[in-house]
Amino acid sequence: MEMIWQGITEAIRLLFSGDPEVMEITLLSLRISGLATMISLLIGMPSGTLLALGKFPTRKFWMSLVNTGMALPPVVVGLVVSIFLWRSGPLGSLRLMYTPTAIIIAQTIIAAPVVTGLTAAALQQLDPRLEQQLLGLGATRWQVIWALWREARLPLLAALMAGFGSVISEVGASMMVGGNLRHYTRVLTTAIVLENSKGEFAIALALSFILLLLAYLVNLLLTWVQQRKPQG
Amino acid sequence: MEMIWQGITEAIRLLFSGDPEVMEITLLSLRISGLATMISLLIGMPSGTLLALGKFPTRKFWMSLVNTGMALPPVVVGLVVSIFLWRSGPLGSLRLMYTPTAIIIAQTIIAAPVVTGLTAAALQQLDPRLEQQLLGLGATRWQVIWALWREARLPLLAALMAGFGSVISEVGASMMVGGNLRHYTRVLTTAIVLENSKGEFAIALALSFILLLLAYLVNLLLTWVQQRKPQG
Amino acid sequence: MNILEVKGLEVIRNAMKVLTVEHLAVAEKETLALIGPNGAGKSTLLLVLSRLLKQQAGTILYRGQDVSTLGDLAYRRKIGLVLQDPLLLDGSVFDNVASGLCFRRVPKAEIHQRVDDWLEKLGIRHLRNRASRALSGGEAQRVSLARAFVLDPDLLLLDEPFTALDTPTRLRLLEDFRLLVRQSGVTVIFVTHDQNEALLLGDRIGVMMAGRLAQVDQPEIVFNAPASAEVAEFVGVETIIPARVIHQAEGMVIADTGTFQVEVVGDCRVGQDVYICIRPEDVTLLLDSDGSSSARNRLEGVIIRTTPQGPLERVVVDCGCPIVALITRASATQMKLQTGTRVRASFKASSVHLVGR
Amino acid sequence: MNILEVKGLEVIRNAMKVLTVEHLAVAEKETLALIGPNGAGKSTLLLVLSRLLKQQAGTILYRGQDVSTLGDLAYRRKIGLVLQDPLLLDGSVFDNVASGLCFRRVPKAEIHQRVDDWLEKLGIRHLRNRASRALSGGEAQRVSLARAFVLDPDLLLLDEPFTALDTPTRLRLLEDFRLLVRQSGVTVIFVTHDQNEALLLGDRIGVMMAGRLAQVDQPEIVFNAPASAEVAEFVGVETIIPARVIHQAEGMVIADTGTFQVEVVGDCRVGQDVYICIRPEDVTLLLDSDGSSSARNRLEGVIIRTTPQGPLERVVVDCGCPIVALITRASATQMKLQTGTRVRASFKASSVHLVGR
Amino acid sequence: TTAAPAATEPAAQPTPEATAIERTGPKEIILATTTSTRDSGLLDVLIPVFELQTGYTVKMIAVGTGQALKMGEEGNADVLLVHAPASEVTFMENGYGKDRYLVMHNDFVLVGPADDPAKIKGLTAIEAYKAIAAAKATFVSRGDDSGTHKAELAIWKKAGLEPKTEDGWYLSSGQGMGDTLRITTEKQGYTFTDRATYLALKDTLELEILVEGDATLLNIYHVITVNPEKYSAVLYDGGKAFADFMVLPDTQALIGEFGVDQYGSPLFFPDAGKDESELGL
Ligand SMILES: Nc1ncnc2c1ncn2[C@@H]1O[C@H](COP(=O)(O)OP(=O)(O)OP(=O)(O)O)[C@@H](O)[C@H]1O
Ligand SMILES: Nc1ncnc2c1ncn2[C@@H]1O[C@H](COP(=O)(O)OP(=O)(O)OP(=O)(O)O)[C@@H](O)[C@H]1O
Ligand SMILES: [Mg+2]
Ligand SMILES: [Mg+2]
Repeated sequence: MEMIWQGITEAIRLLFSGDPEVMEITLLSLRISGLATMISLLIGMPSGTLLALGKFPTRKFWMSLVNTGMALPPVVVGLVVSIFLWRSGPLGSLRLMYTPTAIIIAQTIIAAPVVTGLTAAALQQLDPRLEQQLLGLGATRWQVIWALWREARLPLLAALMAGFGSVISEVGASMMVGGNLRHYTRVLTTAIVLENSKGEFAIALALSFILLLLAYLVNLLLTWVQQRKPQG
Repeated sequence: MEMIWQGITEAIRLLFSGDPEVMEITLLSLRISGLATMISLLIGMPSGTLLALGKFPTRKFWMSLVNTGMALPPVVVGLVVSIFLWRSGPLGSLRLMYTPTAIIIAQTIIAAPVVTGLTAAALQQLDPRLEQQLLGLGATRWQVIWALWREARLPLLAALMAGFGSVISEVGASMMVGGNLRHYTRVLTTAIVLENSKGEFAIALALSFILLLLAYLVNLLLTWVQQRKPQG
Repeated sequence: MNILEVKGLEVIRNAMKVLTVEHLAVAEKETLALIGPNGAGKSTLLLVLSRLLKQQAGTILYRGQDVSTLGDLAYRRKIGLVLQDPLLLDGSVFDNVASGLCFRRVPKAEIHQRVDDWLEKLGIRHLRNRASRALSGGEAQRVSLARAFVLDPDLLLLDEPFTALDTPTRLRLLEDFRLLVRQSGVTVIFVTHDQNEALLLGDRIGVMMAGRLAQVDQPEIVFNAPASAEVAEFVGVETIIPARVIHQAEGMVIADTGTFQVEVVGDCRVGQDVYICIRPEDVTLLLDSDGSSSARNRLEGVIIRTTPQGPLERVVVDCGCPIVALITRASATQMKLQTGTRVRASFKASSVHLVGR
Repeated sequence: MNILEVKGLEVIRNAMKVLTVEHLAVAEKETLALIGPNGAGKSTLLLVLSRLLKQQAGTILYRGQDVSTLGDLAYRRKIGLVLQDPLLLDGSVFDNVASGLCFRRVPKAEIHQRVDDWLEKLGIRHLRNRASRALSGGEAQRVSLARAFVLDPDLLLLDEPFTALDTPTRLRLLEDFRLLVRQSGVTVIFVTHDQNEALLLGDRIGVMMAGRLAQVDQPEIVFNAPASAEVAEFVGVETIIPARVIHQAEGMVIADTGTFQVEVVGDCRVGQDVYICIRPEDVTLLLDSDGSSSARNRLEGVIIRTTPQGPLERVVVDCGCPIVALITRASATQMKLQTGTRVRASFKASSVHLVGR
Repeated sequence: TTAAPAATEPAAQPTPEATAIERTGPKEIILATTTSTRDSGLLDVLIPVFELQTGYTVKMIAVGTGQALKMGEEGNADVLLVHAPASEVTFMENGYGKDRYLVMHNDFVLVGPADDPAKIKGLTAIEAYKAIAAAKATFVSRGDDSGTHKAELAIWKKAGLEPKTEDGWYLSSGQGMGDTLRITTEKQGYTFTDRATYLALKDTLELEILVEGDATLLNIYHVITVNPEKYSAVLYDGGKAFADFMVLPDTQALIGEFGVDQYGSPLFFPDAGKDESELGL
């Protein structure tokens, strides 16, 4: 209990003292997870839209695959990505292992199915006649998709948050493919694990609070965007 | 690459030889994560419903809190649950640390916000007049909720899958509060980490495939339920 | 006894006061038709009456008891509600119609019986097992009607219940519904844009305008003696001319429009500013050559427009100011009426109505 | 030239063939009104015509070109579509009305101008910045209309466009719309359940029944000479009596119902089994004591029911079989018609129509 | 995964009743140890024997040395098996531990790529460190305050150097030995490791032993019982039983034999009863 208070105090101290290492780790986390989320959006929103609106025979199969992908364990992703990126692996020559890029790749693999699945679910929930109405108004395919995204922006933002949440909070893959190298690939979650294994629970807790704060702020930002849109 | 084939072969061998330890780990994973998901449903569906349909002033604040909770890192949950369950913690006398129960508690904390947030999003997407129509038909509060759940069963099942996915695949919390004790708290993800750190990549991969297969089967089952319902 | 009584109701939506009802009482077994322009607050009133929208002020009494003390559920179980959109639940047509009965935990056998009964009456028996998402507009509306009627409520609140139905079905249903209402003694409040429906079914008609009940009265009174020029215009009084009362004696009044004078059965103070209201179907057209008529008022004019209106012809005659007449197509053809024809428009003193301005 | 031509169309929905149109041609600047019972396939036809539902067989030609080669987008940009439900997008009323223009990348200033113009015409200018979720039913429908009209399309496809509007607005809008259509030369196909609307706006009327076009013809022909007993019944021919032709000479036919004989202007083979169709407004009622009339057919009977229908009175007379008449309220009052009154129903030989059975 | 003798399984079967008893009963002790002892598989052999002999159930929690000591400090473990002598002494001095027995040792080695760019093969540890620093060759440190990390830092200190991660060649992995070895392979650098872990993972690595056998490279394991006077919840009897078990001659013999059949040489050398000074410290 008392430890939790210590953690909060420590978190405030670290934040306000502007500890450069904590800042660095926080920014790196944000950059890596933010980028991975972006890429996942670029992959997941189109694929989710295709799954929801497309009319191809294998749709159901892909849908259940994506749903399974939503449960993709970070450690498995970490392991498989490692196997590819290790020097002995097929992509070893790219020398990506233990770099931030490797983490971004792994996190993208984790977040993309989440974004895809939730995008598809969000669009499937819309009235199917809305698509007809939009086409009837002379919208191109892209305009229809854009308008449907606008209609479903609430659950789409939830999908975005879920995607970001799944990567900012995962540790297995970042640890395995990033290597938790200080000043280079150490992100908040891996730093927490490290401090924890050092028995520095208070610092681990402090970093946890910073991580949660980060998630909360990103979240507030998105909620604010979400509330603002209807006036646009 | 070749390692991945080895992993698949090994997975098939482990599955078909009916290796008792693999069976035990798999069943334990299923039991723990299944239970955690159930409890999360029991917590998350009512709270999500309340958030979506309720009309109280602090709704938005709670909503953003829940959304943040969706990004709750398993390591943080593991750490905080540990602090509570350790002998030195306030609940130490219950001796829950390093038991399956501890994992269930931690996983529930991870999955509940996911289920809550997605339930709320699913219900908010429904036509608000549907609630009026149901009330107008003489439905009690519970009957309205039940009917709305039926209407939103697609995204609700997605929420269920996301909840199950988030716990079956997490490793940080299970490791910390379960201790990865052989025959007792060793689940698929912690076993994968262990085999990985032992350098037994093929076995780690094999366990990964089993984990994915499990997720896929649960998923198929839910999809099947989802497709079947409308006739009911 | 009044089944429903509303006092001092005020409803604010979207930061605008959209409904203000000082007083409205609906008697047991009565059918009240609500008409009024789009956005007048008719649907809002039904929502408030079914307790789906909370009023900002005022009370609703059900059989003398404040509904807020009665409890929303108990109250709602006494009413049947059809909203403006069908809003069907995902599931089969049967599921939808049965939903209200299921909520009330009616035994299964009875549900089947009652639902099938109503599906039959509404001519949608063949759609029983169809998915509700795969219905045409009119079919969906019928399901929505069956869903409310099957509940056999004390009070039916219907929001434009018959709009999407095809004409023969609507006419048949209106007839059936009228009988049913008489037989079962159910109280009905319904919104309609079809003034025929209001006339046919309504014991009284309420005219809503800009969030207020401008007039609530017997159909004949609403249609023939509207309370204001706006109501008059809304209920199809097409000739509304400003005038001043210049003479009054023995229940007879003479109003002067400046161009001509009109005799009216009524009671108005001399010098009062009024509107002369004449329904088009009360205006008869005579060719100049025609003989006499018992009507007191006769105005000469020229036809400036004729438009078909169902089996009738709508003729606008310029007699200084336009006067609109509705005559049968047969007479129009017989009299060879067309734009430019000189005619005399005649109407009885008793079919003119004056409203103050 | 035909703007639209449909050949051999077949549509299957829900594993049922819901639409079969062998041939339908719509001429440039024509207005075609579609009427028909619920579930007849009217909306389905509009959906197929706007390429929102793919047909299982058949072709649609737009100005002689197969639309499938023309490209859906290019084709859809030429049409304006109003579906049965308003289906507004989340956003303001302005956003909704502007959406089609935005899709076409019309310059912003022009969008503002055109949208405001139509908001004004439809009387919803004051709702311009209102959220589309906070509209009444009729307001939403007007937005949906504005959204299609503002596109200034070559072809308007409207599914029950005026149903949720209040009567005065609807009448005014119908009038405006008629002028607009004439002026702009837009081709219109619209679905309606209001036969007046069909009569007023339609250059031709198509009657759909059970997925087929039972008749497509000028309004007068559809209403006065329906192609079959079903169509007759649907378009409001209330007296439909089976009979057999017993005499034929000089364009005159005598049909025998068993109870009485009817003279008909027409051409039918003797011995043919037919239905006698008489529209209620073509039947005049005379009191027994009344004088002569030019009508050839006169049947004695007793009134068994009278019901008000708008400004008219619907009277059912039993002359062996029921004959329905629609007369003005004024005459009904004057003649003191009521249940049990003995009257003579009379109708011209030219207003009777025979259809084969 | 099948290293444990089948005979021991009944004692640990997680049947519901058994679980309930274990959870409340006093016969369940928590052993906090370092990942290296677990990953080598030694404890998988020893614990079943202990459980069979004493009837205690052991919950072995493999964590970093830092966390293990912390768990001891807060009474969250009953007995510790760790290898950070300096920290252990502080731990004892602060009264957190009650008994501390020398159990065994193995040794640390310096490993690196076969081509050995800094040319350290055959040097002493201190010389090797200086050579690596001079060549700015990649060196991966555990950086996690573990026993190994502390031993590595001690040698840097002796060499009079203080490398920083900012320098670029000195990496800090913040992970366990296995992962650090893997990172070292990828980076083709040098690292400081215990022999047991290195041998266990040798097949998956591209690293060779370059420096070994130095007196500074001893890795000494102690078993420590947690002082019950600080926390009443601590099961001292069980902890003591385990500590005693570890120094039993039979156990010591088992330790000495462990790994011989797989690697051809033992991974750990039993030291029970010896004085620390005998090991050359
Ligand atoms: N959900 C809503 N939120 C806020 N304002 C609304 C909402 N629905 C309707 N309004 C507004 O309330 C007023 C009354 O609406 P109401 O739906 O009661 O009209 P109505 O008489 O039923 O009209 P209609 O004949 O078009 O159905 C209108 O000005 C409308 O714009
Ligand atoms: N989405 C759908 N899926 C499958 N069948 C449908 C669907 N919508 C309508 N149908 C069926 O197709 C037939 C024609 O429907 P359609 O909507 O064209 O009728 P309509 O003539 O427009 O009727 P209404 O006057 O009630 O609007 C009906 O039998 C209807 O049940
Ligand atoms: Mg309304
Ligand atoms: Mg339709």
